Amino acid sequence: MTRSSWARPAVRIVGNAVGVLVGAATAAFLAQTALPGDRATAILNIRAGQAELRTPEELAPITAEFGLDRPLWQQYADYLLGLVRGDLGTSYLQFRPVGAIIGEQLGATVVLAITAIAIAWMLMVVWIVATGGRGPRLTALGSLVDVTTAALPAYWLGIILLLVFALGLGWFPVLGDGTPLSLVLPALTLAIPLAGFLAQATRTEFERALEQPFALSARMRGQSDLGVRLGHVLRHASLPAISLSGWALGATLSGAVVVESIFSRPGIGQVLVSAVSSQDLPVVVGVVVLTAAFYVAANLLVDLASALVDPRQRAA
Amino acid sequence: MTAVVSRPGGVGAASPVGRGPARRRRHRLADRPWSLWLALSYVAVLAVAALAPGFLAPSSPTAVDYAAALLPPSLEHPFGTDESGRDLYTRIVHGAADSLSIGLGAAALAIVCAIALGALAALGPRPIAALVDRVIEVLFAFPTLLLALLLIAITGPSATTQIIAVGLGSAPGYARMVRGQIRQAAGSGYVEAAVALGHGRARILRRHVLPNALRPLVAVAALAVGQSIVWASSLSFLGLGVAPPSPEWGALLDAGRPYVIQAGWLIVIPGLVIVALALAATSIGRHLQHRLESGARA
Amino acid sequence: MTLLDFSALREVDDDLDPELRAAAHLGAPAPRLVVENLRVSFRTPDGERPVVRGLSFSLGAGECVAIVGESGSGKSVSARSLVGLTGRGSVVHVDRLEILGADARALSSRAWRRLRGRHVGFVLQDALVSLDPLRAVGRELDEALRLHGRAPRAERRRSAVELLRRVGVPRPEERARLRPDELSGGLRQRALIATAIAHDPEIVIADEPTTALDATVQAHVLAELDAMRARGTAVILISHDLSVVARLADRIVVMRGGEVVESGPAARLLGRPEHPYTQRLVAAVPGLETRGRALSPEGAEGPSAALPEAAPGDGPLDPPVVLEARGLVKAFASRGARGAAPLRAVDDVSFTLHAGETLGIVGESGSGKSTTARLALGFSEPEEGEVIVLGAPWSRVPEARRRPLRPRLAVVAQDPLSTFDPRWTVGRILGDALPRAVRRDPRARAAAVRRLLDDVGLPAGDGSVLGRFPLTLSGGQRQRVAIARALATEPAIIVLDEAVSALDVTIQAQILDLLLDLQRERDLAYLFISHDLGVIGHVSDRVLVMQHGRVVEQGPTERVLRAPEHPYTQELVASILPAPRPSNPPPGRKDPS
Amino acid sequence: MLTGALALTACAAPAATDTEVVDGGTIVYAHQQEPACVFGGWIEQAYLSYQVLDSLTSLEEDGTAVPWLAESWAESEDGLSWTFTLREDVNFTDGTPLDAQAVVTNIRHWTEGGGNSTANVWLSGYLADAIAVDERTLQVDLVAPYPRLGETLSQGYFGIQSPTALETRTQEENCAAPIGSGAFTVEEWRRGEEIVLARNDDYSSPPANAGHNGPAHVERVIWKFIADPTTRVAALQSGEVDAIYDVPAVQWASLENGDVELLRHVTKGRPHQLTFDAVDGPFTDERVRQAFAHSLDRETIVETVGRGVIPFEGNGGVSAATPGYSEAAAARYDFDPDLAVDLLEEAGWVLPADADAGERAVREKEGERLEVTLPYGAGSIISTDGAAILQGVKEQAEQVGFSVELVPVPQSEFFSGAYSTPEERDIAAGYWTAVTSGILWVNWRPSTAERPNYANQSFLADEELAELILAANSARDVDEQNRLYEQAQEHIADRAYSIGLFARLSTLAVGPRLQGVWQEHAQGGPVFHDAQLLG
Repeated sequence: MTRSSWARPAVRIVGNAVGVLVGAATAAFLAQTALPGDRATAILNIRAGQAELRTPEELAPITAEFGLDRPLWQQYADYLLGLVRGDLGTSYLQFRPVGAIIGEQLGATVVLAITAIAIAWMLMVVWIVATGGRGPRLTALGSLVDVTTAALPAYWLGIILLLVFALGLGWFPVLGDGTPLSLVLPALTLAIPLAGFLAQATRTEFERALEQPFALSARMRGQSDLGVRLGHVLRHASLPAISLSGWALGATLSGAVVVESIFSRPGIGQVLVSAVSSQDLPVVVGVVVLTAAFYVAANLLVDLASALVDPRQRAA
Repeated sequence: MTAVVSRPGGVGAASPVGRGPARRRRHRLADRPWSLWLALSYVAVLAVAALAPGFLAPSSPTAVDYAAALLPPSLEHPFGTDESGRDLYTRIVHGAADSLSIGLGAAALAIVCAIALGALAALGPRPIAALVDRVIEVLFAFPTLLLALLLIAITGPSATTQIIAVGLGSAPGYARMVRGQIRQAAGSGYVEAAVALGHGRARILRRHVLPNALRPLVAVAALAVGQSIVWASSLSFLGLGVAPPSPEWGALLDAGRPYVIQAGWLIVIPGLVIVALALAATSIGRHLQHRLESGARA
Repeated sequence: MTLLDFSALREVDDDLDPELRAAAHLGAPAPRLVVENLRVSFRTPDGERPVVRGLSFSLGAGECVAIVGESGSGKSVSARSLVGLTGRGSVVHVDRLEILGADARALSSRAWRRLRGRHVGFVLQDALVSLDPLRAVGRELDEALRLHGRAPRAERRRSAVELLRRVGVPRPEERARLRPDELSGGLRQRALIATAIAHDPEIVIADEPTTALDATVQAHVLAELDAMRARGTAVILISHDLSVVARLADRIVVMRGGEVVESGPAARLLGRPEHPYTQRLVAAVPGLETRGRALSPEGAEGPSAALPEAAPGDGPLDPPVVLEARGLVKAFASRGARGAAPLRAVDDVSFTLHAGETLGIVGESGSGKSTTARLALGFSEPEEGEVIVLGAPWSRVPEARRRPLRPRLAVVAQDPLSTFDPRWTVGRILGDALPRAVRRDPRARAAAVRRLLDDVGLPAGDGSVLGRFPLTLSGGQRQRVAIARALATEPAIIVLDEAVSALDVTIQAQILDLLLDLQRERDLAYLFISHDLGVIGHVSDRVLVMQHGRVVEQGPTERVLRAPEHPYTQELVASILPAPRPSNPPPGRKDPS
Repeated sequence: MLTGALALTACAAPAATDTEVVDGGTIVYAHQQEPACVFGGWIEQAYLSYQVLDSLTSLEEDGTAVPWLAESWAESEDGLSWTFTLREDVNFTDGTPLDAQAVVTNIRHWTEGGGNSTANVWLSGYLADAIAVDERTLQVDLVAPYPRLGETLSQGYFGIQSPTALETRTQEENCAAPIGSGAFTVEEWRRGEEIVLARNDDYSSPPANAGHNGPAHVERVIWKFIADPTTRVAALQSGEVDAIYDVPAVQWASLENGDVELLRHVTKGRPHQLTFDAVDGPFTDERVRQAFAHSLDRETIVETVGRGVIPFEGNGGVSAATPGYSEAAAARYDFDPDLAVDLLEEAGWVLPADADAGERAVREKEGERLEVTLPYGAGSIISTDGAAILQGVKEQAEQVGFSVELVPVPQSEFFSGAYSTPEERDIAAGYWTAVTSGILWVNWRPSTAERPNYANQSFLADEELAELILAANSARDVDEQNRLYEQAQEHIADRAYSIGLFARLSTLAVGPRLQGVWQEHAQGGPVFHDAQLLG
């Protein structure tokens, strides 16, 4: 592999990444500036815990403090500049740098997302290898389970799991204290539908690959059925699921918003919901940009992974 | 550019060993006829519920009966009652209209946007196409729910917002699909054949590219409805959708949350209703898909 | 559960019971394989579907039995049933199946596994898909070696390289590290063979081992199989191609629709085929010798039969030039890491095509012949040079300017299916192809479509294909529909890009006959692209030989193929397998008594 | 009202288990809402800052103020000047000594520095000046007499911070970890998760009504934020937390017959009530307001949804726990749909001619439908129980021909001033905790163009009412004051400016591991200073 062959795609990818990020930042910023009501009032009311109009005298200091009186383009420009310097701005409510706020919560969510995806893959692979292309009945059962699990909404599954395994059986803690045990249920909540989703994509491919000549010639070499499934077919079948995993990370982030509220875990989801509901502009925009960054990073990983699994892609 | 030919009769898809894809599909349980009938009848029932709720549940969905608060499912109250003694069954029936219209609306919006964006990206003049391409990619970088949350933060929660939020939230994904479909169709052999016959661009677009590219969307639309309803209910669940006492299903879930321990049915049953709908949508969507794929065989 | 140790059985080979000898028609020293009355059927939702109805043969060491047939003849299934891999839903009955003297009917799946690869090697067609596309061939070989036998890694690596060397792969060490798609067609097919013979199996079954290969490569691969046979391996060769079979087989079994129609010693069967089907097969093989002769009985009734000597091209003295290519150059961006400079797919190609003649373009994969076709069709633009159609500029002009001329230049592709809109019925496809005027008037349209079907020998009346979707048609029918569509615009030129390559030999014969008849009737000019020298030799008046995008030789077919000048052409011609030519008059003319 | 009773028994009686009391340890406490800062004008902040900051006074169960940082205080003859004598050798946790000047700095911080808008609302209009006479003597001058100043200052909004901290530290630091002289200090704040409070080992200034002197028994309090009530209860039952705030009514019973100790405090001040927009829309007509009131069986609704835990409160002015509460005002409107109908008919709101019987019809007047909007702060000001009750209100009001649109407004929108104008809403729902009926002035001070009072949700400028309240606020004699306050409430009730729904509760559930937790009497927040863990 010569350097040039890597350089070109690398440039392209980075280009895309930057494009996506700037686009995301802009979109988020514009979205937030379109928020209803007067931000200064909101800040004051939240600090007071009262919902009422405010006199200009009351608002003046706040407006000054956050430069809300400046023209929009100026706020935007400052924002982008700050972004370049890695400064996401300062929270209206916590008087703290958004970077810090997100920073403390990021870990929890990332751990959750990664664990979820990992579990999803494990479930999916076992399930597919066990039921894939094993004749009408098993295939039927298999795909039924795929479809059903894929259709489970996170909020519902989450509550049921919580109800049964934490509140009912008490196997798992109710609160999201940092312990690994407390990670199980939230991760499962995200993983199960995801597994079903990936399985749907994989099953078709798996059954197709099972019927490919290379699988046949492996058998003709004396390879066992399991050997063929694990050694040859699975690798081919996993490709679509891999390329889906980039999207899946986004999905788990979406899910985190719900799951974190159900299992009262700290994390980006919580930050986002509370920030949206308290109109903490810098935080929301920060989260949005972060998610976009996530997406970009995830896709880089995906490209890498699928290049590993399918060497032919390196050439192309 | 190769003359290499895979002979029929050689080892390959056409080989009798193993079942051909067409036949294999029929074995998928989720795609068996009876599952389709199940799905269709369920959807039919919901349709009735949406159009004529009074027919299935005569009483008012908001009628409180404080004597009958939090009763478990029984003959009188098949799905039990909530904290104000409202009959859950009645509420679910009457919630169908809201839930379905939100789902359908969102799905429709999503598909329409998707077609517009996808077509532009695939067929539009260079600069525009490139731009739209970027836009799609950028939007796709946002998880659906996040995009929806943003929009709701702007406009405040309401049924309309929910439709718009979910619709726009899920549009980018479909847009990508449409773009791919159109590009595929545009590069297909039959389009080339039409060119070779000397047919005009517009004609080819109209008669070959768009029909073939948009055909799969029928199936996708069905799936989209299911997805949209799930997304929408997620928003209601987060308290960012239709407000209680509206019996919209997501709102029911949200309202039932505090009572989950004493009155699990308030969560379990609406959830099941939604899941079943999502399943039905998937099943129907898949059938459409296969009908389209193997339609020529029929 | 009979777990047999086959190695033990090799010794007892000598004293075989007379019965078994009887079973083996020839007094072969020791039959390694005996099959009697093999029947295979598949369970389908609508009852059992028999695919093999009673196949019997026996095979001794150093022998080669060929099973010949067209698609759906059941030859591949038969072959697979010999290693117990007929797949789910299959029912196999056999009166007697002895592999290396052991009764294989009662084998446990485990015993089958020990049998496969170790005692029976199996080679499939098209190594590009028959070897795991994601693996280096070295690893694939390693798997083969690992499966039977517990040699340590390093040793396995050595023997893998050794195997590659044995099947004639140059520089095996580095080749072992490459994936199938990184190897040339020939090399990867050899690699596939290597995986099959990793354990020196007593029996090798080769199912269409050369089908996907270029002529030159094909020759090498067959030579390899021949060598194995010489080394004493028993070879079963499955093929649709009589010329391939003629090269290797001691005995030939001809199958059709699951039945054995004829079997016997190769020389006899090919020389004096008895069954009409066999005769058809033999007669259907195109080549230089068959020029101007119908290849199929159906064709024999056509005009070509009427004037057998009328060689195409004997038209007016100087027929007008309808298509001209001047110094065409087309380059593609280099693929991936390898191939630094842009690859010149077509490099300074010039030719002229006259009305009513056939210009054959022959070359192996990647020789640029299809690119040339696309340039001629105006589907892609040349970097240099230009194409002129009927005197009008064709290259580097807006499509709008080509459009008026398009109807005069038609195309028939290798895979017609992909050129049909899947949503459309045959009727609509053809109707849509008609000139606007006709298209608009329903009655005229219907009539025209009927005529087209009739022209290409498809039933227009009852049993008509009008209402059917291309997907439901047979390969031959599809190709006829494609031709009909090409004719719809009354073209002067038809570009045929591998138009018959995907067809079974008898169907190919019919289509070729049809094409030649049409040419005579309508004075069509064909630009005929094919990798098959036989076909080219049969159809074309002049031929153009391409290699690496360049024209290495061109001239009258007879001259080029009989007295090639350029070394590459010579190699190409040399690699043609001598088509089996019956000693008695071609079939179809008289009933075999 | 079993407020303090429960609290006291809590101090005294050791929990069911006879296990040994351990010294130190960490209490895990699950609270509901997470404020932006520890100190501020929101009750959620008052709860928190109570742990960290000491106030000048503390409220006794009977509603009288007892010494805390202020050892004693005296009111001048004319009632226009108050002198507070501060406790000796009290130090803030940053070492700054507590002196009169420090308190002055704080007062300025609340009123002028925008440090606490709620504190400001209370003092504005009364506070003339605050002077440090000497080290320990603080003089507060008033514009008009305000006899309940001592009680008022016992609310968490008036916690005293270290002046050094206020002047030298950044806003962020003072927001996340204000420096007081309290029993605990903010050790760490994991946003969205929990605040860790560490014991102030030199704590020497507990209020007079504290269970013991000296530092708190426990070393740490982990103050978790868990929004979902179900999860809070579950966490308590599974022993993951030692105490939780705000037990949903539906859980109350199930907890009662466990080994969990339940504390309930009915907050004084304004109860959960409905205030009608009396300057715009149908409710400008007194009869329509009264009709609405009569159409509701508020008691039944509250009793059912509140499952007997949430007390019904008919009085729209102040809650029964508040001094100067008027029974009459509370009982003013009974459930009488027929009367409601008559009133509406009388007011000209009639059923449309085409209204078929049985069908629920909306009354009309001059072609205008009787549609009213009721926005409420869902999930913030109005709990899930509250929302359920409002749904009952809607249901019943619609029986007599109203059409009520419930609009659950998320915090963001609400706080950003949505639905805050007469045009936007017809009914406002909400509460405002206080310790005296002085809250009436906050809520009913006339709202005029030049001096708007947005806390007056009726948008009225009822001078008569204003005079009553002002008189009451300044009345020196308690009975006299209460009488005036009661008149004011009845004035409100008669005109149906506002009708009560239910009293605001602050409830605690304490697990078996923990004892000695009590609810301070100003706002019912948990007090962990006396709490002890059982080994």
